[in-house]
Amino acid sequence: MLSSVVSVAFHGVAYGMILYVISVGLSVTMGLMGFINLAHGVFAMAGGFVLSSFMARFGVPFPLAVLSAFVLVALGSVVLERLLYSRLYGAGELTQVLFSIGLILVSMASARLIFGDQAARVLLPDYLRGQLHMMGRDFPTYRVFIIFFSLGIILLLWFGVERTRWGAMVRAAVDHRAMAQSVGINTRLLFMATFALGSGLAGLGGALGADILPVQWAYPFEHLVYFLIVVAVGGLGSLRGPFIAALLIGVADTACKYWVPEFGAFLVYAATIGILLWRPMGLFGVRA
Amino acid sequence: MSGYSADTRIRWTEWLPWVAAGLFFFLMPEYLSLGARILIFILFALSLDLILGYAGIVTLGHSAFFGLGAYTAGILSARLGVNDAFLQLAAAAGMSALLGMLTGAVILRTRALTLLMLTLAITAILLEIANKWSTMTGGADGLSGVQVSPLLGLFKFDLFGRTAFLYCLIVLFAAWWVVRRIIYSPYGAMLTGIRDNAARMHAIGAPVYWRLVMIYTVSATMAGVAGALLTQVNQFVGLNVLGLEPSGDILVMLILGGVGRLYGAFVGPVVYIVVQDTLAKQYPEYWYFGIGVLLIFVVLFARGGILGIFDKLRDKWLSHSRPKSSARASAR
Amino acid sequence: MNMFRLAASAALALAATAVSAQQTVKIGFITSYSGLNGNLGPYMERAVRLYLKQHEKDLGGVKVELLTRDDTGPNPDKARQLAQELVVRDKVNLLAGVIFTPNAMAMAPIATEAKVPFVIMNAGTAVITTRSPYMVRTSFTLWQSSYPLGQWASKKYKTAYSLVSDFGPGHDSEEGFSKAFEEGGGKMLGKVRVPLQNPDWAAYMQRVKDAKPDVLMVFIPAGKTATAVMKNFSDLGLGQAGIKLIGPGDVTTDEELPNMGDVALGVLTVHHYSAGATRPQNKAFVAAWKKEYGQNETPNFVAVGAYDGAAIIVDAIKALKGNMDPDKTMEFFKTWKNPNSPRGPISIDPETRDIVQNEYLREVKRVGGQLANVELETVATALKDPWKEFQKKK
Amino acid sequence: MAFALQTEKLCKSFGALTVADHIDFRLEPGARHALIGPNGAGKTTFVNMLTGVLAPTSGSIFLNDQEVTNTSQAARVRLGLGRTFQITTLFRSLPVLDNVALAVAERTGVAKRMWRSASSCKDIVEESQNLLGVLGLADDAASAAQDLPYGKQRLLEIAVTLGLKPKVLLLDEPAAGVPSHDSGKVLQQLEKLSSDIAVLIIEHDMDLVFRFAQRITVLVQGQVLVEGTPSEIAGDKRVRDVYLGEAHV
Amino acid sequence: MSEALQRSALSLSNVRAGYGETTILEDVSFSLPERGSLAILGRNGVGKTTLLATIMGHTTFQSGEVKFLEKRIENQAVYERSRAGIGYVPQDRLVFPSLSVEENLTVAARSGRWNLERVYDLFPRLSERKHHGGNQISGGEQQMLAIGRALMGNPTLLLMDEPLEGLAPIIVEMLLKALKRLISEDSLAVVLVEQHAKLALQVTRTALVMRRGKIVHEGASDALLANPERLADLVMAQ
Repeated sequence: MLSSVVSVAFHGVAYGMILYVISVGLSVTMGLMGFINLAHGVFAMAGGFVLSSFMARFGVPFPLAVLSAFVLVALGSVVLERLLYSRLYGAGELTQVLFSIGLILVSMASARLIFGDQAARVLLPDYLRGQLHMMGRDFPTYRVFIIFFSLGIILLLWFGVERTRWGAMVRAAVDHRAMAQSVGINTRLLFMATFALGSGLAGLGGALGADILPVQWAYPFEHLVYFLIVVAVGGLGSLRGPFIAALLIGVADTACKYWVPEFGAFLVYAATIGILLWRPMGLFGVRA
Repeated sequence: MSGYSADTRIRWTEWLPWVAAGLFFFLMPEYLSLGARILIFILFALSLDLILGYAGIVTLGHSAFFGLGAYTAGILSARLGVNDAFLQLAAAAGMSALLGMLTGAVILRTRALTLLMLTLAITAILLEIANKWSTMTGGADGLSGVQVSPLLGLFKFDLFGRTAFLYCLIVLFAAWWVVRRIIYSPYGAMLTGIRDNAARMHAIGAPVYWRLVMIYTVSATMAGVAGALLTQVNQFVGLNVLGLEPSGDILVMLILGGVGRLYGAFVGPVVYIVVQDTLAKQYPEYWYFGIGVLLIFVVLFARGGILGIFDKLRDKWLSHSRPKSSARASAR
Repeated sequence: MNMFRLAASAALALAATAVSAQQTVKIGFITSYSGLNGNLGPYMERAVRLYLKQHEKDLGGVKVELLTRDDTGPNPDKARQLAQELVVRDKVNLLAGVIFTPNAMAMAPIATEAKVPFVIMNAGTAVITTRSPYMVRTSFTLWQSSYPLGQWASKKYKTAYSLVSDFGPGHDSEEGFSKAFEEGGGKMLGKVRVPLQNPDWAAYMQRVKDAKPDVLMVFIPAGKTATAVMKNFSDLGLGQAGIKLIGPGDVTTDEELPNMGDVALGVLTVHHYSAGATRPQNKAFVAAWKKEYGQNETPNFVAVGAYDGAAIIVDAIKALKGNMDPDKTMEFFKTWKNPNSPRGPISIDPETRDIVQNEYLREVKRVGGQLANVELETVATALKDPWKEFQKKK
Repeated sequence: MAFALQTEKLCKSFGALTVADHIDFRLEPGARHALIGPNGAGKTTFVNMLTGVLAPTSGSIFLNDQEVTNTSQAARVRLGLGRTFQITTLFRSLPVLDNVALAVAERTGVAKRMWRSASSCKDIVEESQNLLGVLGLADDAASAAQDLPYGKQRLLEIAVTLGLKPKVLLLDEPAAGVPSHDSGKVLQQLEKLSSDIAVLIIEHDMDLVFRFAQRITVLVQGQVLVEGTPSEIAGDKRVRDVYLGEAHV
Repeated sequence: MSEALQRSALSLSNVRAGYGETTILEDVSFSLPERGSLAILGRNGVGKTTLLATIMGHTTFQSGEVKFLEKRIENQAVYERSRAGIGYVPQDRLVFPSLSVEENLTVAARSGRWNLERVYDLFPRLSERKHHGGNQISGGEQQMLAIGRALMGNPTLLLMDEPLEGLAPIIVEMLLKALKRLISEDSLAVVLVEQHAKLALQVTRTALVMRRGKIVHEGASDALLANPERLADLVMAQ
């Protein structure tokens, strides 16, 4: 029993980490720019495809391919931000919801046209395959890697936001946008950079997670609900909230599957409703 | 326009949809099953317009009521042997109303993303139930064996969909009449007041929350009826009536037509379904590309939807033909 | 070339007017191009088109028109509406296609009411063909692969665990396998049903691993989920823990094998078709496929179901000379046999209108640098759908 | 001794910050009373407590001798307390007539009716039109509220509240943001208000206050500094000091 | 005099501005020399805050001209104006609550004479509180922080909107001293919006009185201070 708890916690955390790396950008987009971006999964999908095509077609080694996923998706998102998103800042939530649904549809069709029907193929390097033996249980190496790597990224991100001037500028802009401009912060540029970072992280998460959440053209729609739950339950404009929420969902989902598979995803949704009724702004939200 | 300043007489243009439906029935008899499908989605969109367009509630979970209605009618027939069309409709309406009232009372205290997520989670839960409770619902295989007795003992649901089409048309007409009454009523005016400025509505002493729960219930009822119609026409219910996808689809249809203008709910589904049908024949693998582009276009350039474009064109034409009035407007 | 074509068509036109009005058989072809498993639709269509192209000349001047429609995934009301339109508006002689069980079930009443023969080319829940006397199936049932799988497994292993997708075919597979396995003296340690849309498999795999069965039977719809299952099976070290992965062939579909990588090596499955089968008819089929659609393309079991579906239709057209009276067509279908299908000899059971075929035990091996399902032995010959056989006995 | 509106020892603090400090305030029936004070004196907080937007920390509020300290905003409206907003709070996209009619319908209980057409509710429409007439807005009945010039929007703001037939009317800076040439018009309309209504006006425009009010209360730092007639207030040195910034009470 | 020959730090001519379609400022013109100091007086709601917000770029500019150091800026973005050298201390302070006191200062820093050390020297209280959150300090400290934050941008023009509002007398004294020091010691032009007219007049050289979005008086501060009757008439009512 105890050892199965360890396994459930382990897999739940690995899953939660991926969810967090993908969703944290969404929390920032919605918290900072007030944009309800249902199309966030598109960036994660793009990351997965970049990883797989770079590795498969150009023989790029895994670490470099992961990095490319981050960089290319971040750059691509800037183009989208300038061309489309920026026109809808401050528009109503309905408008943003519909726009992002449109974007999902277009990108799903495009992904299918370019990459076909099969899931992005990810061949892990040998050093990330196999098992690690600890405490009498086996832990898949790749998931251990995911946990530590994501943790590294997350700490880096938190350090960036909490301890650097750039982070202070972002927080200032979230607090009082107009005042931030009054002290000389170019919020437009800042938003663009932050949007790119958030999207890049989604790309990174999509690439890293491609082995767990297979990346295929229907990806942005399939996982949308989970990304949204992470952000809504965690709370907008917060970094820690979605982290807790992602871990909660990862562990709860894994635990339900392990012990009560007949309930399916029922409990996760019920918990979401419960939490949101208890704290409508999410666990750590600063705004609704 | 609704409210106290409105002329509530039915304008000749308002008969156009019904004339069109009649012509459709006689001129395109081979398309009647597509027609019935469109009529059902018009009803569904109309129910959404009531809360989205008139009361300003954005939801990603309207399929909860549509699906509950669909399954209620289906289970009634396939499991309990109740094949009377009107009994099925009434039961679906009742169940959806109940769900609408209960969930409405819980979620309408929240706003924005939270509200969006709650509506989404509720329909997701229903989807899970429908999936898991397969002895009742047939699970992922769907519920087959649904039957509908001939209407009034006379009209059998035929292969050409004649009965189905007319039946849907009559139900839609009744619903349209009800919705039209509501939006031109003091209650409807009050709803537009809430959408426009909820704070002021509180200040003039309106119990805003209860009023919203009420209209949410009405809307849920109509969505449930639409779902039941779908079951009756198809003699089948599948899981696709629940969850995010149908909620998103109906939202898209309504927006395409135009929100909060009653007839947007008529135009949107027609355009969406016809475009989808046509594109899907041409490019079955990529048809949603076209829908996506259309959606982005509407959001960026035509916020009022298709009817909004018509309005703008009409205004433009009017201001050209009457230069004086526009001069006055700009002078102000 | 152009001149030739022109002349040919002119001659044809002349011939048509000379003999009689040229006959056209319209087939309403409904499959999934978008939505869940929208990747399977194109396999189906390509197979039908390939067969029609190969046998155009045998049709004796009868033209076959394929009206393709997208049912957008498991979307029964859409499928039903399309079927109705095809019947009423386009006046098709036959309905065909269908990936998903609910879609086939929703279309059944139309076939019955309109008396339109309906060739099911994929959907594999056993019960489907009982829903309309105008249905015939050229694909498979899950019982057909899972039952012999259970029989075979019960001889080699003592304990088993089953993991299936939570929908009709999954339930069939679970029941078929465990019935045979338990009849053969094996013990089921657990059965788990997984939602169709499921993100992370680790928890289920861990559950299986902790139960320590000899063998894990998996059924999930073909496609990317199968890859995910394989990966998780390997990631969690179930193989090293001594658990053998088996299943109906959907776990190692031919088109997904390259995606799975080495983790799939050694997986044992029972199925009616493998692209890697060495029978000459199959080699010819695969070669024709690659010639038509590109060297990197491989047909799969969906393709072969549709290919044989096209065969039964073409044979019926030939037999009835394009005069597709529904009842006569069904009579023809019921007695149809094809000893030379790419999957071996097949026929239709006149009683149930369901396919009768062989089932092969296969293992994933590396063939010429690529993974392939290699047939090891024939575990069942001319097998009827076991579920229907059991129903009869009741 | 029925007062239209009365507060007793009304206090409100946010944490350590006290914004209302034992305010005793009385509004006579039919009074024309003004509440003035420098920014941050606590006027808005006071009004918010009167209308029920904020709950007081301690003390009580009476409306026509009935205690309403803990009644909801909507219930106070039904008891006859109407207010206008400092920042125009109209149904911007709706016709001017409907802005008023919504309030009238809410008061008369018609608003929850679903089954008859709004425009055939003759009594509601007529009453609304009359009100618009009283405030000089009759010609604008069909325009959208947002298309009115700002001065008229302020009048409409008042008209909406009058639609509730309040016995007590709180006017929160009715002339705020009105261009100078229009503020006279607002005053003219205010002077025409029925004498049944007790009016409390919160206003910075001293022109308006001194011409309109019969009594003035000066609020400073959450406390009542002084109350009196306009001439008393005008001559009060403490008031002058507060406004010119010497005194810190 | 010599001031007339000096470059103007800020000049407005015929400015019309407001929010959306609403006009609040009508035909506002004035000019402030470099190193000058200007008090803007008037009751609440006459447009003083709107005037500062318009200079900073937060309102809807309708017509006219705004020049900063002889360059037109009315079409520049807010952050560009800030970077060009306009510092802003808004009425409600708008300290960033999720930033620490020190971060509030550094986030706005641009190189120049003002740095952390000098700001802490001006407001020693801030130095004691530097690790507190922006929302964990008292109102007076928030005001100091808002001023310090504006100074960290090393402005040539400082716009201050009621910096003495709602503060305890002892803090007001302290701030007044700091204001005097800023105005006299530094080569900084200051616009001070203030309800407490006399306090404002004490520290500035010139003064404007506004009523209903217009300027109704312009003159030397000490003259107005010396004539309380005139001041009362102008500021209160007539």
